[in-house]
Amino acid sequence: MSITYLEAIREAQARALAEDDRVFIYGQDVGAFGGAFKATKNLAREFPGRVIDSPISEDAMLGLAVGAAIGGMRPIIEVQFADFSTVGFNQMVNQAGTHYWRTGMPCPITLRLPCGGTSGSGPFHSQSMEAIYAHYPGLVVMTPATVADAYHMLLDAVKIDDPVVFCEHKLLYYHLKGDLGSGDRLAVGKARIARVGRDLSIVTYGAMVHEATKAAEELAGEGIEAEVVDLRTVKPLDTDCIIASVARTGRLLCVGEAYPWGGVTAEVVARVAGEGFNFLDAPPMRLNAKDTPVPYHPDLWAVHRPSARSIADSARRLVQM
Amino acid sequence: MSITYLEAIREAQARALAEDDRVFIYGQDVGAFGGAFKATKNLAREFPGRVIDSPISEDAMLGLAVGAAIGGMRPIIEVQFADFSTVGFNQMVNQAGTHYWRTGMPCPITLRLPCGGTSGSGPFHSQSMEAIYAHYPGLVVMTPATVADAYHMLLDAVKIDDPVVFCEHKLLYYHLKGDLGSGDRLAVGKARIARVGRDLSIVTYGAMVHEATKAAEELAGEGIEAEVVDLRTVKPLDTDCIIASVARTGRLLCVGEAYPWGGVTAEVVARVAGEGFNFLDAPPMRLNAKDTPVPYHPDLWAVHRPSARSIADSARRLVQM
Amino acid sequence: MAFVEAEPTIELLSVKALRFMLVSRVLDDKFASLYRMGKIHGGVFLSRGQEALSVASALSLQPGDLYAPLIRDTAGRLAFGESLLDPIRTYLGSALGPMRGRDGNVHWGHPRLGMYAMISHLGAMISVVSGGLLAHRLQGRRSTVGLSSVGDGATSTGAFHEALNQAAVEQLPLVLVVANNCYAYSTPNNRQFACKSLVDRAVGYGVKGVEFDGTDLETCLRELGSAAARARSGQGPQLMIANLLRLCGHGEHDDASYVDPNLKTSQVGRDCLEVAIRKLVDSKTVTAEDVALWKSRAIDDVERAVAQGQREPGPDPYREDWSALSTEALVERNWPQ
Amino acid sequence: MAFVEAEPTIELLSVKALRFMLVSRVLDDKFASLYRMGKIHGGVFLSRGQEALSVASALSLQPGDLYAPLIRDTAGRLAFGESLLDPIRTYLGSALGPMRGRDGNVHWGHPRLGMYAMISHLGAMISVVSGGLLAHRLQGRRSTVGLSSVGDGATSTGAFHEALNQAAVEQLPLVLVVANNCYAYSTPNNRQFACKSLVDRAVGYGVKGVEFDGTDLETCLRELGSAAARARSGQGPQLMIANLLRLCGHGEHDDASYVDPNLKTSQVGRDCLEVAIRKLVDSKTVTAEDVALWKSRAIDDVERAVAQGQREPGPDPYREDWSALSTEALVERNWPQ
Ligand SMILES: Cc1ncc(C[n+]2csc(CCOP(=O)(O)OP(=O)(O)O)c2C)c(N)n1
Ligand SMILES: Cc1ncc(C[n+]2csc(CCOP(=O)(O)OP(=O)(O)O)c2C)c(N)n1
Ligand SMILES: [Mg+2]
Ligand SMILES: [Mg+2]
Repeated sequence: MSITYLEAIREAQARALAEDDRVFIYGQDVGAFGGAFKATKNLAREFPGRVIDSPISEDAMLGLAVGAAIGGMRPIIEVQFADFSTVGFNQMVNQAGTHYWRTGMPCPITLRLPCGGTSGSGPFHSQSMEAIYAHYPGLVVMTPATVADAYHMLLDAVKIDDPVVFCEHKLLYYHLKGDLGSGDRLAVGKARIARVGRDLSIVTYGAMVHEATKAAEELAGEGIEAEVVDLRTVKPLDTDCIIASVARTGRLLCVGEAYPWGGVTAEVVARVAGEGFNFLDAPPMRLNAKDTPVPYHPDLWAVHRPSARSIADSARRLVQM
Repeated sequence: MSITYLEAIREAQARALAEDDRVFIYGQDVGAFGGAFKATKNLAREFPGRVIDSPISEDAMLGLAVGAAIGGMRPIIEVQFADFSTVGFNQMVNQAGTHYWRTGMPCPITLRLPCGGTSGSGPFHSQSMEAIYAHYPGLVVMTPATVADAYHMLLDAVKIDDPVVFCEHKLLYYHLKGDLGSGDRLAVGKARIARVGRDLSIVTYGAMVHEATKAAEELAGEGIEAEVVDLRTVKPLDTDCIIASVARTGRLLCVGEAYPWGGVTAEVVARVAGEGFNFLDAPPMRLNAKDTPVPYHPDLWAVHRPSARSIADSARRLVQM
Repeated sequence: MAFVEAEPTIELLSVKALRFMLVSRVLDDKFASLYRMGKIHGGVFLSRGQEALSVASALSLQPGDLYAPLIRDTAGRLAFGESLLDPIRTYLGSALGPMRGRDGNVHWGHPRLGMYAMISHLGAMISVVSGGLLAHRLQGRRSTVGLSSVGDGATSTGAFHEALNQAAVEQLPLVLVVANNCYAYSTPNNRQFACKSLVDRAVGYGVKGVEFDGTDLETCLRELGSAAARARSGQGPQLMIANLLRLCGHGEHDDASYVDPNLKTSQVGRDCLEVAIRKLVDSKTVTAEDVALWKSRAIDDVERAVAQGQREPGPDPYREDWSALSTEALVERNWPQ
Repeated sequence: MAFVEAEPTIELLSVKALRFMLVSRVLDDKFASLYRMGKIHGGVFLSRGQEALSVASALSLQPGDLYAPLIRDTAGRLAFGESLLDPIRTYLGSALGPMRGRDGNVHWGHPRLGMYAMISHLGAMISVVSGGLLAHRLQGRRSTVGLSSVGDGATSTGAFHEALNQAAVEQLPLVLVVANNCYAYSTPNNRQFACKSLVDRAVGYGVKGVEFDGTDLETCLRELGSAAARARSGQGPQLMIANLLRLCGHGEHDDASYVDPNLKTSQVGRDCLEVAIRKLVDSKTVTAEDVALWKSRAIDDVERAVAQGQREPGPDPYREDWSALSTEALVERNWPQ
């Protein structure tokens, strides 16, 4: 059965609520309304008292999550747009992220962040926040790219004892369809080879996995076989999988939708350069968004972020190096 | 005349206040008390009405700074410890950082952050925040390592039209002495060769410049000549200077006091790997703090952060590669 | 601020206000229709039911004052002095608009003219206005007033609290207008706060608080006029709570089916535009024909401005400088793209 | 909560409280002296003048309740049931302490026992207590009370506001105790807020508010006992404002020369410990000899505990697992070091 990425997120939450009494959902408009994106549609009705509307208080939402998690619950917090998590940031990085290390007591929170750009959303409804959270100790940062991953990784996030920042990409919400997969699932923290190739490794995550795959298909027509690595989780990073891919292809193009300074692409390239230096037949390449806020106008937005076209262009340059 | 790093910060603020009517200082306890670290000692008396105590409201402090900057002033905001800037973070990255790009009107704020670890300060009074701010567009992030830089770069920060995050390292406050230098000053955004060497480039910033220099002296006794690059400003990064150094030495060790995921060392290594690949005779190396909160106990703290010893160890390994 | 005292002046002011309200409503209708036709990038957020409050906010201000409008302040922005083209260009992403296609929908402003360009984070603009007021104070310009507009939902943010407290400590001439439209998106007041009225917050900040009917134009003009006058005369921050109802969805994608039908038929559910027209016609201040004429002019103006906006070019990504810093020497252009 | 009503019981409770206050004060003196001798890593932050409020806070709680002490709550922490060794081990960085040398000075706790380990960011613990209370509610444990302790300065944080409003909306059994000790570091109340009293904030959240004399033990016991009882019986959050004065520097590095001398000689400047002793001796509840004996026992206990703490090993960096995640499979060990 094929469902959307957003439906997968709803279904995962329904299942988590059904299977584990400790799970509850807290966030703005998540109750009867079903959430700004309808990711919690009908859940308040199906699980009375366990899907709770919050005031517009991101700091208190996450502080409450910490207390509830320490108190034996498994809160799922929905922030309406990832961009607004800046005002709840402190509770996540300084309270949730330090708790286990300081006290020995785990703090199992799932923070759901609708992330990433969509056309016409502008500077404050488009941001990718993974780099900010991943920088801090004590947090796991997931960036699912597929319907099956959205579903299973969200269930994983709720199950593991550590706080998880779950970066769901809004561009995939309605457009991406797929099934939930079956059989063997990758373990938490493992990357996935989304497409096998021999000429270069395109390492990426989230919505960019689909741009990279499109680019790879285009390149295939020109005889360039790109391997696409879907990181799935950006902290921890599956360095082994990345380096194994680079060892096969000799070339690395790392792609991210976030701002260019620091972040996932810097971390990946730094690790490959440090630990996989001898596998590199050419300088590693990065492709990020531009170093400005995310633009509103679709024409600007299309150029601000990497796209299948700019990925393919970079790949062509890389294989010629 | 030799003064401390902290005195240099005080003197720079005194001069900025004296030279430019638009400058004022706002922060907790900065007035009559002179600030938690005494960085504004006597300034309230010398500049009546222009050194203003704020309530404990980091968000409103930075919001006010934005409004004042747009209104023609040059606010200097002191946050008591960098760690607490998490709760003012949103105003800095989403308001100050986006303002020029969105509206064409610059937003000249200087945000003074007492950063970095000191013995016995623990997880919430020791953090290095440069990576978090540098990730965002629209901000300049300075990390002065010397007395002269603390002085002149703070004056630069106040003068330039863009918002600046000024990361002053607390460990240097009282212990580091020096003079204010004279004659030619490096331009904003330029790195500095703190020590010339031939065998490897140690690229670093802030308090780690001094650990790196100590390490370099130790290594010199063993015949290893390390070049030390003091980044001074981590956004923008002086890639040319870094790569020129690596071109001379063939080896890169990048050292930072912040958490290991992402951040300055990742960005530097990624750039050198990407743009200076052919200059590298060995894999680039990174040395960061460990991936836990900053520990309270001095014995833990000493191991958590890079030190002259661990830098020297890494350098030895690197030159043998 | 004589106008709030003498009867004739409030009538003139009401007429002026009404005309902005009419334009704002016509513009809203146009945006709604453009949205339905798929001609707008992203969401559309309307001001329906809030025009009286919004216009009165702006009209309480004088040249040189500061204004931080929010999501439902089309009327106020126009009354503050901006061109009809500004919202249109912003929504349409015109390169000639105040945001040059970089930012959109409700996120425009003219900071050089004292009208801030809001960011989305609720509550974040209040302290910005305080900063502007402090700047004026430090510059010796003591008669400035600053007005910041927020919704009931925004009162739950830490930013709201910090800013109001800060303004109270500094005794800044800040008028903080809360449009209590009963909902924050789908969240009703009783899930947002537990006090009887938001005006009960005033005493806790040591500021003057006033609660009033946001559906009645004259009340809005009087109350905000008085508040601005108090602020201007050194009486510190003014917390102004206006009760009304959002007569539309949160955005045009939202059918607002969650709104309590009883609210729609209660005092807060009145359409401030209809109320204003009825009152001004009843009092013979204006005639129904006047109103019809103004409305048809507004329709013409809006149509013409939209047509112009639609002809204007969007931004050209290849001519953008892609630089978030004004200091050219600090812009890094060497990231591989 | 019979004890707050019957005379004999409040006397017993006062005696119990006094003994914790004595221990806390002796411990403070010891920490001050260790600090002066350079035997403590980092800062030292004392509770002098706040012991009555702190101990009364903890004694208002029952087993299973939740407690978020703050910087000046040594007395309350002891009364909540922890060992004297805990603060000592934490300050000395003992590997056997609750924080294992990882965190220090005032940052310790026992979250498994319902006593949270504060972070430094002011105001941040309040919503954590609310989360604990919500957890209990969802688990069907409805009789829990949670108490969170803050200072006057912390009331200016967004976190304070969001948390109190949230607790009010959820009608959580939260007792929020504000120790208004007239200063936040060097900042006096008039630079922190502009309301007459912080208790004026209560109505704006729709919660019960009480202001009382934080220098009088019996008052503290009665007021906090009643507040906890109200919270437990479903009356929602309780905002408790206690007036007192910090009888020490912000930390031991601070000579507090900025403190207004008039405050020192006013009611808030009274030393709650002296007041309590005098009252209890005057009322013949205890004798001066009792007090002397308890104090000398406290000195012995503190000396013994400090001696033990000093003998204990600090953490061994080479045996640390350096892992901030509890899920071993997710810990990255491959960063070059
Ligand atoms: C800090 C923050 N959290 C969440 C949001 C998402 N959001 C945008 S508008 C809105 C509702 C605002 O309600 P209110 O303040 O009452 O204004 P209204 O829309 O009713 O005019 C929400 C939750 C936001 N913009 N900022
Ligand atoms: C968000 C935040 N900003 C700044 C600080 C630095 N700081 C630590 S204690 C303190 C003063 C606290 O005053 P108050 O809340 O009155 O408590 P008291 O020390 O008087 O007991 C300040 C400003 C902090 N801990 N957290
Ligand atoms: Mg509303
Ligand atoms: Mg205080």
